[in-house]
Formats: sequence, structure tokens, C-alpha cells
Amino acid sequence: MVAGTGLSRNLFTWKIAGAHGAFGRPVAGADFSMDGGIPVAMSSPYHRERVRFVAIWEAAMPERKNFAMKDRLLAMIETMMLIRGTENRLAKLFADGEIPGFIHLSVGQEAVAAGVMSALGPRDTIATTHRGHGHVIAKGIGLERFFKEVMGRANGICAGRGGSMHVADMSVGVLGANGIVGAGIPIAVGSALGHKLGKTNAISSVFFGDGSQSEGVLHESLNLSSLWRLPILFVCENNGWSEFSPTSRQFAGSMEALARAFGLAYSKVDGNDVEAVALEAETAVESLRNGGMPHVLECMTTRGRGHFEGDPQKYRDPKELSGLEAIDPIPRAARKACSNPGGDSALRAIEERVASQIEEAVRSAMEDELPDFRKAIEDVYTKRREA
Amino acid sequence: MVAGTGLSRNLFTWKIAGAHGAFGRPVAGADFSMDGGIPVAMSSPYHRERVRFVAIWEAAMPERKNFAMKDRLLAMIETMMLIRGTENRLAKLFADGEIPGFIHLSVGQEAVAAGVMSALGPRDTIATTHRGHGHVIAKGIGLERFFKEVMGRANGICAGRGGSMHVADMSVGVLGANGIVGAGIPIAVGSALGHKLGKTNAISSVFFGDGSQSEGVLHESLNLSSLWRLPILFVCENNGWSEFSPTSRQFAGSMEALARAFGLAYSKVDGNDVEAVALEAETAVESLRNGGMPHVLECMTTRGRGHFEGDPQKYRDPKELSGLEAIDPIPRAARKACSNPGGDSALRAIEERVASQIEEAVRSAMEDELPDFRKAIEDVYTKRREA
Amino acid sequence: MAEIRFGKAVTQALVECMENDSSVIVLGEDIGHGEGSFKVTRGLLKKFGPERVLDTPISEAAIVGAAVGAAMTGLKPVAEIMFMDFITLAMDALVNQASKARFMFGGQCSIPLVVRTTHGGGLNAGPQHSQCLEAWLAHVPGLKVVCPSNPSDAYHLLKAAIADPDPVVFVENKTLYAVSGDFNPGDPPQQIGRARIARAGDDVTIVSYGAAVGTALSAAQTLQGEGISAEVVDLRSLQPWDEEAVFGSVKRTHRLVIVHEAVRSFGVGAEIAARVAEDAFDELDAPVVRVGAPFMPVPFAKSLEKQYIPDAAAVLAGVRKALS
Amino acid sequence: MAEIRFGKAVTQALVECMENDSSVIVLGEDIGHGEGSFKVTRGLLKKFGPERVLDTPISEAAIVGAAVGAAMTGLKPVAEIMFMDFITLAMDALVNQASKARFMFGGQCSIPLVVRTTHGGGLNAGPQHSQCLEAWLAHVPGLKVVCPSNPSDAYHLLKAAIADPDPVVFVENKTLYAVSGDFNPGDPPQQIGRARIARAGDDVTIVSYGAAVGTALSAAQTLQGEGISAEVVDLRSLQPWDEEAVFGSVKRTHRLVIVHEAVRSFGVGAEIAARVAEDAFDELDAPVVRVGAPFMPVPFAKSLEKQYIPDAAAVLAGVRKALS
Ligand SMILES: Cc1ncc(C[n+]2csc(CCOP(=O)(O)OP(=O)(O)O)c2C)c(N)n1
Ligand SMILES: Cc1ncc(C[n+]2csc(CCOP(=O)(O)OP(=O)(O)O)c2C)c(N)n1
Ligand SMILES: [Mg+2]
Ligand SMILES: [Mg+2]
Repeated sequence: MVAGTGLSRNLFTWKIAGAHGAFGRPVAGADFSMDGGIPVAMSSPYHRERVRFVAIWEAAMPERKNFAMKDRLLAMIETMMLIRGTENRLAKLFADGEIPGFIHLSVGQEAVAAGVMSALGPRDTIATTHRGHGHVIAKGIGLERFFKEVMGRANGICAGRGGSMHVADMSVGVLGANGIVGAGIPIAVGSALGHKLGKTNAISSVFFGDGSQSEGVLHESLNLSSLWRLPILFVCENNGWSEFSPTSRQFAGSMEALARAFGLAYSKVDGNDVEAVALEAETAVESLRNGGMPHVLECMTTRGRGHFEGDPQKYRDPKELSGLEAIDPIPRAARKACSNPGGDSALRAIEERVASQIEEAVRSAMEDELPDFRKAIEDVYTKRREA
Repeated sequence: MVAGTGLSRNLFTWKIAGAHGAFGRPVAGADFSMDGGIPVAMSSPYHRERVRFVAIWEAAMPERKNFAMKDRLLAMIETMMLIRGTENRLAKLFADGEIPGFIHLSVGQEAVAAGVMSALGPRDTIATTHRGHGHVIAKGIGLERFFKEVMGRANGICAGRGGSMHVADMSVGVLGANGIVGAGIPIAVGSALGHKLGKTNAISSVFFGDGSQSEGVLHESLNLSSLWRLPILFVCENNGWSEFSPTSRQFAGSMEALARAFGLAYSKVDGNDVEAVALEAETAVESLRNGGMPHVLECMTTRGRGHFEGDPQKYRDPKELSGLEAIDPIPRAARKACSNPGGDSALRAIEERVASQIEEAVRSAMEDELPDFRKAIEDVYTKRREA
Repeated sequence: MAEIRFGKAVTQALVECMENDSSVIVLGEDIGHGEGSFKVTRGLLKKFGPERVLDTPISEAAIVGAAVGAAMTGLKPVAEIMFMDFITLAMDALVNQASKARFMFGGQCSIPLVVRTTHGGGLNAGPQHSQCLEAWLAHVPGLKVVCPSNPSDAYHLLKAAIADPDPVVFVENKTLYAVSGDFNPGDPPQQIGRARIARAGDDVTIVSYGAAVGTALSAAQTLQGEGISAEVVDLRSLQPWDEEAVFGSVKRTHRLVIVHEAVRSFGVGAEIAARVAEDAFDELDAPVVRVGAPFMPVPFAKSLEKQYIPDAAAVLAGVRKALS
Repeated sequence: MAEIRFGKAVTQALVECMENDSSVIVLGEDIGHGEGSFKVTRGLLKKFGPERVLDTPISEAAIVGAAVGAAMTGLKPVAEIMFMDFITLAMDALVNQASKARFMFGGQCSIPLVVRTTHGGGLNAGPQHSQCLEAWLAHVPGLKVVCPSNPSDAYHLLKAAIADPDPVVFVENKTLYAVSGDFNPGDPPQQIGRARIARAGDDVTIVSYGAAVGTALSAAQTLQGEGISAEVVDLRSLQPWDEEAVFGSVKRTHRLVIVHEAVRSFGVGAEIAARVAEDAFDELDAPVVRVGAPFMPVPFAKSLEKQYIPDAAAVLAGVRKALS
């Protein structure tokens, strides 16, 4: 049992391949200690900034009341657990050689996906990045077809042709993860244009990492969205890292200043607090649906694992890594839910549902056949030319 | 005579092809009236902003004293007159069919070129745009080889292969005009890196139009220059227009906010006041030579003629066009110089020098032969491969 | 059968597509208020309003990137990239996104996107405003590439491109805009991928596309005076290209000359020549001849550019070589 | 003669160039502290310091753009673009600036710039991390394009590229990094543009480059068992490419097969085939055969990618076709 959370930890493969915790560092086997606060061990400038920011945000929290959250909290926890469970399972499958290519896990960042998506509807569209599992799962991609895709199987959502970096599900508004840093941003801008001209009242949202702030297309996209006053929510997932480098060494700018330079709305939130994310996202989405200016939501979070699975992360301060579990968004939300009447049993039910859903998906993916080459080549164009 | 300026107007071909004034609108033949102020006729939001800004800047002017300007003013006037005279001559040559391709004149913007370049030394490098005649002339390109280039002759500075949009003169630090909007910006960043690593104490400068602010490479370049703390002066030539569109319809951002977002130094100046430009540029350059942060200097000016020669400018408010002469930087500076003892005769001498220099250059260009194709193809690579 | 100018034919195709399908939008730099650098979008803003005729900032990457997203969300964007040289700034959106989305998402969506752009010299616009880069795009699975040679094809092929569910790069040669030609809007819709025999002949096949077709035709005219009958095949579409038409012609003439304005080396002609050398080798009675620009940037000076762009004399020399 | 791994050979060439010439700098994403995504820049930061080993932001356009400006200002930049697919973001700097500066400025300057990048599949990295786009760059006058097939060439050609006064795109196939091979740093400097006869033979010429050379060699090995003697020509450099070596070989074998990993249509092989069909046509006893990837994006799934990348069996089939 994870103290005060209602979670029976063992349902999640915290110990991947027996050696590493959810955050990629060795775990002692004991329950990890949660203080719900910010670990002092975090020493990089990024983390100092994060600590300072979170303190300010939380101080302002009590005033922000207009948010009925109770059932939604459970739903978001379920989403987060689904993501975490899925990705931990992926890590294991990857270690077992069941996943080709490379995968980038979003462990530790689930609150951003769950929180933002709780404010979006099924017709809203999203575009995301190489680290997009959480977003597509939260947006509602079918788990079986998701696993099949990442494992390169015939009935994967992309027929095994895209893999982890390219999962897309048009039926739930997922316009695709993307292997090109920054490339999803203008695509989401265009999608917002589609919504606006189509008068659907839907909005578009794009998730992008702090590292991608350096790509010029962000600048172009912020400008375009402002000029055209598009219904778009830019979600900057600031996990402090850009591959093997702290983003502070790569990006001299500030997302806030950039957003404001283009006249966009901006807010910043503790990205590990799912309720806070949901609240800010909801406020932004409401404004967007009412014709407000495009909104940039910066979510301060932390990358739980390596840049990709297998990354030994030698460049990371062990103190930072050891502080990660203390800010894990899942136990934090679970503890809160647990304090509500019936929270405890609700959480247990979620845990079971999630676990069986994942196992069922993995089982079905393992049984799926391999993709057919001829079918693939037929999809290069919509109508295969005869010649 | 142009009242109070010491200039005998006829030395400049104000009437190009007998029909249009320096600013491309019909002139009545009478001396134009100068009030030294801002014409009220300018009605676009851009011009209102410009008026407001210039008023603020001028109010602060008296405090900015540390600038011995007297001889320099004359030198800058000579530069401006050389540019204006050259471009008016180009307009005529173009109308006469002597210039292939298209040319973009900087008539009305000469104070930016003359002012900034008065703060740069011969080893400093610049990169510029399609509207770069003024910059390269002010940086010291030889006028004969300049005319030959624009006219597509063998002894043009680029051997007739580049033309107006690609004039470059490495010997005076001109890394090239550029036909790709925004492309000069990262080139200048790289040049600044060369200066920094070469410990030359030289700096790099780049001129770019307000329209190019929308290109993503500006964002990337601001960031890179900030991270590496490069000795670079970004000069945004804000003439209010991006081809046939007011830039306000194309760019929702603000150069100041962008510069500040990346931690760069920023200043804004009346780009039609050559002394003001020189002063700000000098301050910035001094700071850069002492290791200061990269600097963005925004110069508020106005495009005197069409986007390119031959552009009928139907999209432009006639009131705006008729107000242009009143803010012409040349008579404004000349009037100031004239108020100094001996200014009058000095200006006349300049006028003569400039006029004969231009006529000599044009004469020599007209006589120059056409470029040789075989020579051209030999320069695709530095050592022509044998095969 | 009316006469129409090439530029006007493009405009008319745009207008009709926009009238017939409200999901068609056009976007690009100065295409609305400015009516386009070559005035091809003249009148569109007035007719269809700023919601469907979108003036963009100078942001080529975002223009095409946004067009991809718009195409995923129900629109049929026709984006203009003013000069093909600027497509260098939009290659990610075209090559990594638009061309691959259908395939890499398992056929879940199509990207009905058209990118109109201009290529070619003749205006002394210099090395960065004259390039013919279509061979790049023809190398990218998922893209289609069209390059009309005359007003009628410009009209019909642009309509076909806009109707096409997949991304099409539509390349307009700048020097053609002012050229007039016959035009029948009532002709049946054209299909992308079908060449046209621009002139029938027996002795040699000249394969070409875009403005170079005119050069080829004028060379063929000269050859006729010498008793040589040249067949001119106008490819119209470069990806896919009409192998049947080319092979069919080569099977009759047994000699092949390929002509384009793009740099010869690694150009579109290389693929045509290679395919013929692979699959119609036995039909050839003589070496293939390619006529294209030399391996150098497009020079600015009038005198240089004139020597740079392959002219009828170069085509004649090519044909003579093929016949010798 | 020592053994060295391909990746290590690249590193060693970088180290030596930096030691010998203080104007050589390297820049790219995560190449300093991170030592490169493929660890090719391992140790450089420590050895040469952050002034000459520059970690950049994720800004491909500015990386190459700045490298051009640095090259104009006395430096010899070696920029890394992590995956060739990302070169789509830097095409303006490469194509409109670096390649043209010398020509369009009248020979006033050279641009001694090297862009190192990785291409090819084999890692199941999917459609946006596996492309072979070298044919684009070979089509651009002013650029040179090099693609080594083995550690020794990687070492010597990278040194040649860095010494070259003009912009060179240096393409490293990802699957080669771990491959070991003989290596003699004392060999005389190599020249860009010279092919290598990787294996001598009489019956058929197989022209290839990069990792596909290994595929060609293994096919040649199999053919030997069948009594067929295949000559394998390793181009090493694609722009310029060694016409003499290819023509010379074809003159002896009279049969030509071209093999590369890139998409076959409009690929590098098209130019080789076209040139042979033009200038060595009479030497050919059989149609040219090209072996390359099919016209589709590089698929992700292991099973799909395996069928996608041309293997020895595909080369064998090609040779058999050429011999039939
Ligand atoms: C255009 C481009 N450049 C470089 C890369 C390689 N790359 C993949 S992820 C990454 C770092 C991205 O950092 P960030 O945007 O913060 O996302 P995170 O990985 O932290 O989620 C880089 C450089 C890429 N995929 N695309
Ligand atoms: C990449 C690119 N896109 C578009 C163009 C076409 N173009 C040339 S100048 C220009 C407007 C530039 O405006 P601005 O930067 O303000 O410069 P100005 O002309 O006002 O000096 C445009 C769109 C180009 N040359 N390059
Ligand atoms: Mg990050
Ligand atoms: Mg402007």
C-alpha cells in the first residue's frame, strides 16, 4: 500500500525488469515517502525556478474555486494511471525486445495529459510530440490498437507504419504524435483554422516540449494564431530537459514573454497537479470557445525517465532523480481523492480496471499478426495510381 | 534651392522620368515644404504609432549629449546623399531598361544605413536584405562596381551574377544582400560567432525589415545570439510595409517584446533622424565591443517608393504618400548641418562630389562589357573539379 | 473555344473550385489585398472574403504546416509559395508531414492540400528567385507534382489538383503567365498523371514539361523544315509521370531527348532517362540525350541567364545528337 | 593497419582536424555535453572546450545559417544535423545560401562548411527518422555530397570534406556506426570525387554507395559461388561522382546495376543510369537495372522495414536481370 493514497502499489510495475523504479532509478523496495511538497534535493536552476513558481501558484490557489472537481478527479486519476501503467508496461516490453525503434516515455508528466484533456471534448483536435503516449491515451485512443501500433503489428492504429512517434487517431481528434520537434505546432494552428471556418465550436490544442521552444516554427505559429485569432490552446510541457541537456542551456527566452509579445493569453501551472492543470485548461478552453485570444498554457513538470528508454541519463544529477518520486502527480492526486468519502474503494476499482485493460491490450497485441507490405504501399496515395 | 538646407535640389533627380518625385508620387515642381515635424496626414495605425514614438524619443533627446556629431553629421549626409542619388539614378536606369530583374529602393530610409554604419568599422560585418543598396553603399562598397553589378556587367562586384538582391563586398565586410526574407539574420549570427572566436573585437550587424519579423529564423537567431552572447547588432528597419501589406496586418508581435523575451538589449529610434540613429547605434556597438548582450535596434522609418520599381502602390493611401517628403531624412539633416558655420558650402561641396561620383560610376558601368559565361561556371566551386 | 492567358486560367480554376466547394481556401503572402505577386489571385478576396482568402505573414514553414492541419480538419487549402526557391523553408511540412500522413497513420486520413508555386528564370530574378526544384518533390513518396505548359492544362490540372485527395505541388513557370492559349472550360476533367502528345512525330521523341515544352515545340518546327519529324510529349505531371505515353512514343521513334529548364544533373530528366534505359532499352536506337540547365546557380545578368536557360538551339543540338 | 569502428573513425577525423586547425569548430544539438546522439562527438567538448564545441538549441535553420556566416568570417564549421530528415528545416541555408554564395558573389568568398548528418533505416526509427535524401543535395550546384561506406573512407573523406573550401554534406549511414574495418591514418589524403573499386569483377558492374555497398558486396560474394564475377564500385562521393570509374567499369563489364537505400525513383541512381544511357550507351549489352527502396515512406514495423530496405536478395535479382 502506498500510504494515504488508496493505491496498492504493486499493480503498477514500479520495478521494471526488476531493477529500476518508475523513474528509472533503483528503488529500495520500500514504500516511497510522499510529502506532497517539493523535494529540496532538486538543485538545477530549472528546479529552483519550478519550486519558486509552484509556491506562488499554490498560494493563489484558494481563490480559484469555480471548479467542481470531485468525480473529475477520479476520472483524471484513472487517465493518469492508464498512462502510467501503459508506459511502465511499454518499458518492460521494450526491455524484452518486443518494441522496435525507440520510445520516449512521459512517466511523471501524466497530469498534463489528463488535466488538459479533461477540458477538451471529442471533437477537439490535438497534435503532439515524440513524447505523446499520454496525450493520445488521454484523448481516447483505443488501448489495444495503441499497443499494437507501438509494437509494430498489423492492426495497430497506424497499421504498424508509424510506431510510438506517430500514433494518431483521427476518430478521437488525435492528429498525430510527431517525430519532428516543433512540427505539430503549425499543424494544430491549421486545425484551429479548420475549426474556426467550419464553425464547429471545437478547438485545437498542441503539446510541445520546452526544447521545441527553440524552433522557429513556434514563433511563426504564435504569430499566425494571434493574427487569425484562432481557437488554439498551446500547451508547453516544460519538463526541464531537451534530450540530454537542461533546456536552460538551450533556450534563452521565456514562454510567457513570447506569448505576451504576440498578444496571446498565457498562464502557467504546476504541471504535476492534475486539478490545477484541469482548472487552467478549462478556463482557457472556455475563453477560446467564446472567441478569446489563443492561449499558451505552460505546465511545469519533470521528465521521469530517460530521453528514450535505454538512456542511462548520466548527465542527470542523482539528487534530481531521487527527488522525482516525491512530486509524482499520481499519488498526489490519489491522496487527495482518498480523503473524499468512498475515495479509497473508488481508487481500488480504478486500479483494477486499468490493470486488466492494459493486460488485455497487451495480450491482444502480442497475438496480432505482422503488417502486410502490399497493404502498406497501397496507402501512399489515397487512390493508388494505376501505372 | 531647398529652403534652409543648403541643397540645390536639382542635383538629385527628384523627377524620375519626368513624372514622379523621389517618393514615387507626382511632384508639382515647386519646392516641397519642410516643417521638420511629422505630417498630420499619416493615418494608418503604423503611422500614428510612429508619430507617438518619435515625440517621446525627441522629448528625451536633450539628455543624450555624449555624442560629438558635427563632422560626422556632414559625413552621414554625404552617405545619405550618395545613397539617394544612386537610387534615384537606378530608378531612371531601370525605367530606361538598363537594369535587368527587379530592384527595391530604400529611398527615404537612408538615415538608417548612414547612421548605423557611422558606428561600425571596416572589419565589422553586415548582412542585409533585398532592400540593401543603402547599407552596402554606406558600408563602403565601391560605387562603380556596385552599378556594374546592378546593371549585370562583367566587372560588377559579383561579376554580374547576383544583381541588386545579392550585392556583397567581402573586402568591406558586406556579407551580402539577400533575396530570401530573413536569411541574412542567422548568417550575421554566425559572423558574430566568427568575430567572437577570432577575438577580433569586430562585431556583426544585420539589417532586416519589419516584414521579416514573421520568419521563424529570427526567433532562432535571437535565441542563439543570446545563449552565446554574441557581438551582434540586429537592426530592424521598420518601414511599416511588407510588400503590398502594412506589416501590422502580418505581424502581431512586437520587436521590443521579442528582444526582451530573449534577454537582449533593445532600443528604438526615429529612423529618419540620422543623428539619433548614429547615437543609438554607437551606444549599442560600444556595449557589444565590451561584451554586452546582443542588441536589437528598431528604426522607425518609411518606405519612400514602391515595394519594387514599377509597383503602382495602389494599396497605399495617397495621404500617406503625400506626407512622405515632410519626413525625408536628408533635408532634415541638411537643415541642421546648415545651421553650423560653413555648413552651407560644405553641403554644396558634398552635393557636387556625390553627383560626379555617381555620374562617373554610371558612365563606367555603361561602358563595361557583359559577363563571360565560362568564367561564371568556373566559380560554382572554389577549385573546379576536373571531371 | 476561347483564348485565355495562363495566369488568368489559374485564377479561373481557383474561382470555380472555390465556388463549387466551400471547403476550398487559399492562403499565402500578399495573395488577398495584394492579389498575388503575379496577380493570379486577383479578385479572390473581394469575391470570397477574408475567411477563405487568407493573407499570411512571411512564414513559409507555418503556411504549409498550417495547411496540413487545415487539410486534416476538413478544409482543402491551396497555399501559395511565391517562388519555388522559398519552398526550402517549407520542406518539413511538405516532406515529413503532408506526404507521409496518410501512409504513416495507416490510411486514416488524406491530406487534400495544393501548394502552388512558381519556378524558372527569364525574369533576371537571380539565383534565389529562379530555381526549378521539382525533382526534389518528385522523389518524395506521397507527393504529386504537376507542371502545366499551357493555359488549358493550367486550368484543368489545377482543378484536378484541388480535387485530388492527396498533396499536390503545382508548379507554374513564371514566363508562362502572359502566354495565351486555347481553352475550353467544358472539356472533361483531366487526370493527374496523363501526358499529352503536344506534337506527333516519327523520328525522335522529345519529352518535356512546363515552359520547356514551348522550346521543344519550336525546335520541332525547325526540324520539320529539315525533314525531321519530332514527337513532343508534354508530361504535365512529374509524379506520377506517364510511363505509358513516354514508352509508347519511344517505341515508335526509337530515339529520346528529354528537355527541361531545371539543372540537368539529378533533374527530372534523369529519372525518365533511367526508366527508359531500364525498361525500354531494346527500343532505343541511340543514346538518350538530356537537355537541361548547366550545373550552376541561375545567374542574374541578362546575358548570362540567356545562355543558361536551355533554348531551341540547345534542343536542336540534342536532337541532332540523338539522330547521329 | 588497425581496426576501427566507423563511428570512432568519424570522431578521430574530427579530433585531428580540430587539432590541426584552430578555425575548425563543431556545432549541433547535444553534441557537446551529450556527446552526440550516436556518440560520434564523444570527448570533443572536454578536449576542445565549449568555444569550439557548441551545443546548439533545436534550431536547424539557424544552425546551418549561422554556420554559413561563420564560414564567411574565418571559421570552418562542422555542423551536425542529427537525422537527415531534419535537413528539411535547413534547406534555405544549405541551398540558397551556402551553395550559392561563392558563385553569386562573383567568387569573392568560399564557404568551407561541412554538414554531417545521418541517413538510412535499420533502426525502426520510422518515416521521419530514416530517409535518404542525398539526391536532393546532389541536384544543387555548389554543394558537394559525400557518403562513405566504411571506416577508413569515413575518416579520410571527412578530413577531405573539412579541408575542402566548399560546402560539403557528409552523410553517415546509421547502421554503419558499429561496423569495424581496416584503417590506416597514414594513408595519403583522399580526394572528394574519386570512387573506389570495392571488388573487381568482369561480368557486371554494381555501382553503390554508403551502407548499400556492403549489401552489394555480399551479393557479389554469392554470385561468385555461381561463377559470376561482379565488380562493385563504391562511389564514395555523389556530387561530384566519379564518372571515369563508373564508365571505365561499364566498358569492361557491359552491364550495370545501381544499388542504393534511397527511394529508387528520382534517386541518385537515376543520374548514374541516365549518364550511362547518354554517354556509354554503346557499351551496354543489357538494360540498366536500378535497385532501391520502393516508392513509399520508410515504414516503422520491423517486418515492414526489413522488406523495404533493399537487401542482398534484391541486388541478386537485379544482377540476374542485368545478365539475362
Ligand atoms: C527537428 C528535430 N530536431 C531534433 C530532433 C531530435 N530530438 C528529439 S526529442 C528532442 C528534445 C526535445 O525536447 P522537448 O521539446 O523539451 O521535449 P521532451 O523530450 O522533453 O518531451 C530532440 C532534440 C527532432 N526529433 N526533430
Ligand atoms: C522567404 C521569402 N518569402 C517571401 C519573399 C518575397 N518578399 C520579398 S520582400 C518581401 C517583404 C519584406 O518586407 P520587409 O521585411 O518589411 O522589408 P521591406 O521590403 O519593407 O524593406 C517579401 C514578402 C522573399 N523574398 N523571401
Ligand atoms: Mg523537455
Ligand atoms: Mg518593411
